[in-house]
Amino acid sequence: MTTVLGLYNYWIVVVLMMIGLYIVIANGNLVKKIIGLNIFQTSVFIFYISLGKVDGGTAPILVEGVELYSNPLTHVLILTAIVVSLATTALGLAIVVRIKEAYGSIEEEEIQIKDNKEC
Amino acid sequence: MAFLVCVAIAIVRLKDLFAVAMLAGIYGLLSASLFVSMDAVDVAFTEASVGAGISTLLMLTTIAMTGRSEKTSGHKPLLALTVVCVTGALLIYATLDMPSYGDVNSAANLHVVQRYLNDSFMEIGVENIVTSVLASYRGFDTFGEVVVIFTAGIGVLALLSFSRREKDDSEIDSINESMHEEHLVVRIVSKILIPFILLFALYVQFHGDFGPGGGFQAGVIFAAAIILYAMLFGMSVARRVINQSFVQLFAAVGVLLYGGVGVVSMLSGGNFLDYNVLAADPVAGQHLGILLIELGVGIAVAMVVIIIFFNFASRIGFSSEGDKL
Amino acid sequence: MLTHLPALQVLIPLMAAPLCLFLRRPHLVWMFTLIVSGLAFLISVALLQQVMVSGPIIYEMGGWSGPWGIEYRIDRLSAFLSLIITAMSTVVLIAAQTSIDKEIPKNRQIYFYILFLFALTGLLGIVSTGDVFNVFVFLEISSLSTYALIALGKDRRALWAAYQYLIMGTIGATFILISIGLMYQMTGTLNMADLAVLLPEVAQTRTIFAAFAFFVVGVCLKLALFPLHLWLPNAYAYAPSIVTAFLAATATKVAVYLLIRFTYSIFGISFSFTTLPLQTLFVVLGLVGVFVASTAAVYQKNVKHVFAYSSVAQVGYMIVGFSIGTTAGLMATLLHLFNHALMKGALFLALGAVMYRIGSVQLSSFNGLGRQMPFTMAAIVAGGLSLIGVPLTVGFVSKWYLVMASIENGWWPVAVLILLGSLFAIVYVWRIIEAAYFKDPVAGKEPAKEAPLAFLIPIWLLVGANIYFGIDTRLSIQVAQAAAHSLLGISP
Amino acid sequence: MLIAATVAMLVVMALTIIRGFLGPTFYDRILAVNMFGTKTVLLISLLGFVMGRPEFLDIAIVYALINFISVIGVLRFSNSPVFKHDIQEKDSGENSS
Amino acid sequence: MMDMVIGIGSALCLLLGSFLCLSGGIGIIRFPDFYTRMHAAGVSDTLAASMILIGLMLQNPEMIVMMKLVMILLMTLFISPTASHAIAKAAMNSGLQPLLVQAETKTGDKSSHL
Repeated sequence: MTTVLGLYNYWIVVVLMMIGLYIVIANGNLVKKIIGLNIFQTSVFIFYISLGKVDGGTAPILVEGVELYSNPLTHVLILTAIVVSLATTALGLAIVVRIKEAYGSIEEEEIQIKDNKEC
Repeated sequence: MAFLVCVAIAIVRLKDLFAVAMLAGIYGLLSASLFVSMDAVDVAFTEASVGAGISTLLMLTTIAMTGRSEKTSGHKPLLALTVVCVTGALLIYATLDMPSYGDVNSAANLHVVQRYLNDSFMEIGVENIVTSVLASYRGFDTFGEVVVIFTAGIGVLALLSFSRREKDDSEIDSINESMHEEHLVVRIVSKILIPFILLFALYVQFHGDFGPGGGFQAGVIFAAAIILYAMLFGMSVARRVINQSFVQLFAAVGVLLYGGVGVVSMLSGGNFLDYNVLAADPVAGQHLGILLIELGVGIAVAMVVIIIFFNFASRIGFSSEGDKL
Repeated sequence: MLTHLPALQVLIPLMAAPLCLFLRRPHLVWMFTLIVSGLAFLISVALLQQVMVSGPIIYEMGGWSGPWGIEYRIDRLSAFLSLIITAMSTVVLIAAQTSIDKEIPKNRQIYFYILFLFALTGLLGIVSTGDVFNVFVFLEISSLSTYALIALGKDRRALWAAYQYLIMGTIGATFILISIGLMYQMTGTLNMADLAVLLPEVAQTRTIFAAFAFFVVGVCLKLALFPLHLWLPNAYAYAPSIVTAFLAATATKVAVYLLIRFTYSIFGISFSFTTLPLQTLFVVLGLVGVFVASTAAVYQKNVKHVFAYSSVAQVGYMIVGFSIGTTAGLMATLLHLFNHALMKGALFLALGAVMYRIGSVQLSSFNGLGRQMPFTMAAIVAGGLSLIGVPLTVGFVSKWYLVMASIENGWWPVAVLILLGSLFAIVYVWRIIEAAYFKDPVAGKEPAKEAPLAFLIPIWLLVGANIYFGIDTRLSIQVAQAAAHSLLGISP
Repeated sequence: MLIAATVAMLVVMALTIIRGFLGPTFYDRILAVNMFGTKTVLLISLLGFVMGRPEFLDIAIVYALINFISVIGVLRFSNSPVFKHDIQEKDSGENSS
Repeated sequence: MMDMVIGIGSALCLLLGSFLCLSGGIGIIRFPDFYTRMHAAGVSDTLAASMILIGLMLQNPEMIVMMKLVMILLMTLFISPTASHAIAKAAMNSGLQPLLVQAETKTGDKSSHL
């Protein structure tokens, strides 16, 4: 029982990650794929943050009289990772815009059909 | 937590891309609240402005160009499902040996972190441990982060910038003209708000030592103010106010400022990004170093986000024109 | 200044990139990029020398030591890799201006060079860092710039290829991120050396197994190991020629480096190969990859596709060598890294030259090219021979060591299969040679001229290196051997 | 009392999310997002007090701003010509069903 | 004595705010068409938010926290109506009609036409 309670949080994160991953793999729409990627990454962030959480601790900004802080290192890592994910999103969407202009569609299958015609 | 799952499932189900993008925004907000409840205030700050703000805006812009409804495709989700299930099972399997949530004595919370918690105030003199780790102990990672976002900015420029600016400006103008006639109230309120937002960005920038915040968040907020301005008063007006190539150069200046601090510390006898040598007193040196690099981060991020948004937004006119032809 | 070399190597291209924006003129930017890359090359030579003599160099970023700060740790392997990367980037850049002028519109050329520098920075950062999270950051720098570079290709399919690569690459990177998180959770550290000490204590937990699995899958996505290679052929085929040459010569190598670094130095060889069934898995995947990709290469119509599939096959060889797990196997892999960079660099640059002159790399347009562009085609032949593994070329050396290593290990079937794989290489290289030398040019087409000197110089530099290191193997083998020894903890 | 208010906030958030899912029109969703944002601002301020670190109200301010900006963004981009056409098509379809 | 008054005041404010929020939430679910829902959301939102924020202000004596709360309050007062206004206007412009109008136009009453 204690394991279930202790790991419940992680399990939800896993479910979220998988939903994100599912969108990325199974969806044919390019924008939605990127949104899925975003969800996937955000879930990973949640995972990181939850592994740095300490029961009874508070945010890692020093104040007098508080001894227990949550883990600042994971926060730092995730700050960096969020920026990376923003960068990826921006670039991915830029490519999508160009694809739309070049192919007139943002559906995976239509693009593949058009490509095959050219070959 | 359960909220998040609901939203995520809804995103899978919905076909209307616009709604999906908005739900993604909600997802960002929700995960940010979750971060707050897990004590990660800085992260929540960033996630709120990035996940709910900038990313969503970019997605909306893209969708505005690419059309909003998703076609149902006869995709075979079976393969995807298997992949996802296998990965998920592996992760669940991995969790079985994990220390439980919130465990004080898990390895992650004992080894390296203790030094940050106990000594960082003495060594760096900044109340916000996240800031001191971010800017000093792992300063190089942060430098990498700035470079990543700069790379993205350059990538977007390389992909989306175009030379036929004059003609398209008039096109965009005509779209915008109709826009501001309609939204008089919004415009006036925004006019009041924008200076305030800029001020707030500055506050976040320099308050990062004591509370949540720092260069990155400040940069994003600053950029958000400019974006708001651009959305309401039209791209061409905004372009007149903020020159594109000037913005580019400034982004480069931001990155160089960060790197420059490192090089200066290298020249004055320390290692790269070793702020101790910047002033006679190590702690003062750290303060100076952190201040400067946060400024660098702020400038670079704000400019890059503006670049990205401008390039996306000016494409709207372009692609709608293409549709007409 | 000498003590700062490890940091400078990464920093010089990094800081140079934003400076490019101030230069404004594409020509100037090109010169500047070339100089910067050359400088990085010189530094890497100096570093390699230093490392060969004195052992690993540790450089502490920000003056924070050990697991608290980020440290750069240059050992023989990373110095070797950074030598390959900087050498290739410098050589490729010589040809860049001519080729880019033709393939990318003028107003985007500056961005091209900046992105190129960032890609270089990212790759260098990956090989020299000693911190796992820093690996992730630099991985993203290099991948993001690579996506953008690929998308700059002329063909609209370049965009699609870039998009696919972006999705796959980001999934891969996120998997690596998950793996780093799991490792951090169990050990509380991000420093590689520290991890290597702490991991064995918790190695028998399910969390670490999963961490390892995620890492391997993530890297294999980047590595384009069969069956995760689907993004690679298109990405290589439609990217600008220069980018293809650079990527083919370096990007997969860095992924192999990561794999070696993590399995050998962090998780430890006994964990990777005895606790988990990685060895068999990799040998099988590697060999299947060799055959599937080679077969696919035979049927391609676009020559760039042919060589891209051949790259996937070559990755298969590297993985086989790597999973043999002995010094000899590892050495063969490292040699192959170096040699493959040389030959693929030469081949793709030559293709770039063809592209420059006739604007297409379809197999049909190669007809009769042997007489029209004799030097370029000769280079392709030399590179192709090397790919097959004909004696006196580098391809022979590394294949020889690979076969020897597997025989030494008692894996006869593997050795036979490796040799069989070379047969396929003969077939696909022959198709190109046949088209170029034994078919008449299409009537009525303007005969193409020989490629400009800006192409010929780097191409023949690489071909020369191909042959030189094929004959005089002392230098490369010595370095590879030393690196392999130090990885396996044997003092040379 | 704080806890009670927090719980109330969570419930309302759930309700708005439901409205966001149901639609039925595009503007309903924007409305839901907007309201959701406001509620999050309140939730964060309440959480700050619950956890005893009220100095984190900065985040709430950012939320309010971002929320406003994204609503404006939605409206701005829903105005583009390609799009309007799309919406009307969609809405008429939804209303009739 | 003063403390107690303040405590009770803040509790009352919070409770009232929560109640208003809840009613708004129910409204947004139960009301029949967009404009009524908008009404529920917009009106209850503003008052509820200010109630809760005032409640919080009463809880905390610190100056800086107070300032921030006032700022949030001002911003909600600015932003919330503006956003509602913008949404409603956009909805109107796009041709979405209130339920009332729809019903009336159906019965043939032309006088209330826009």
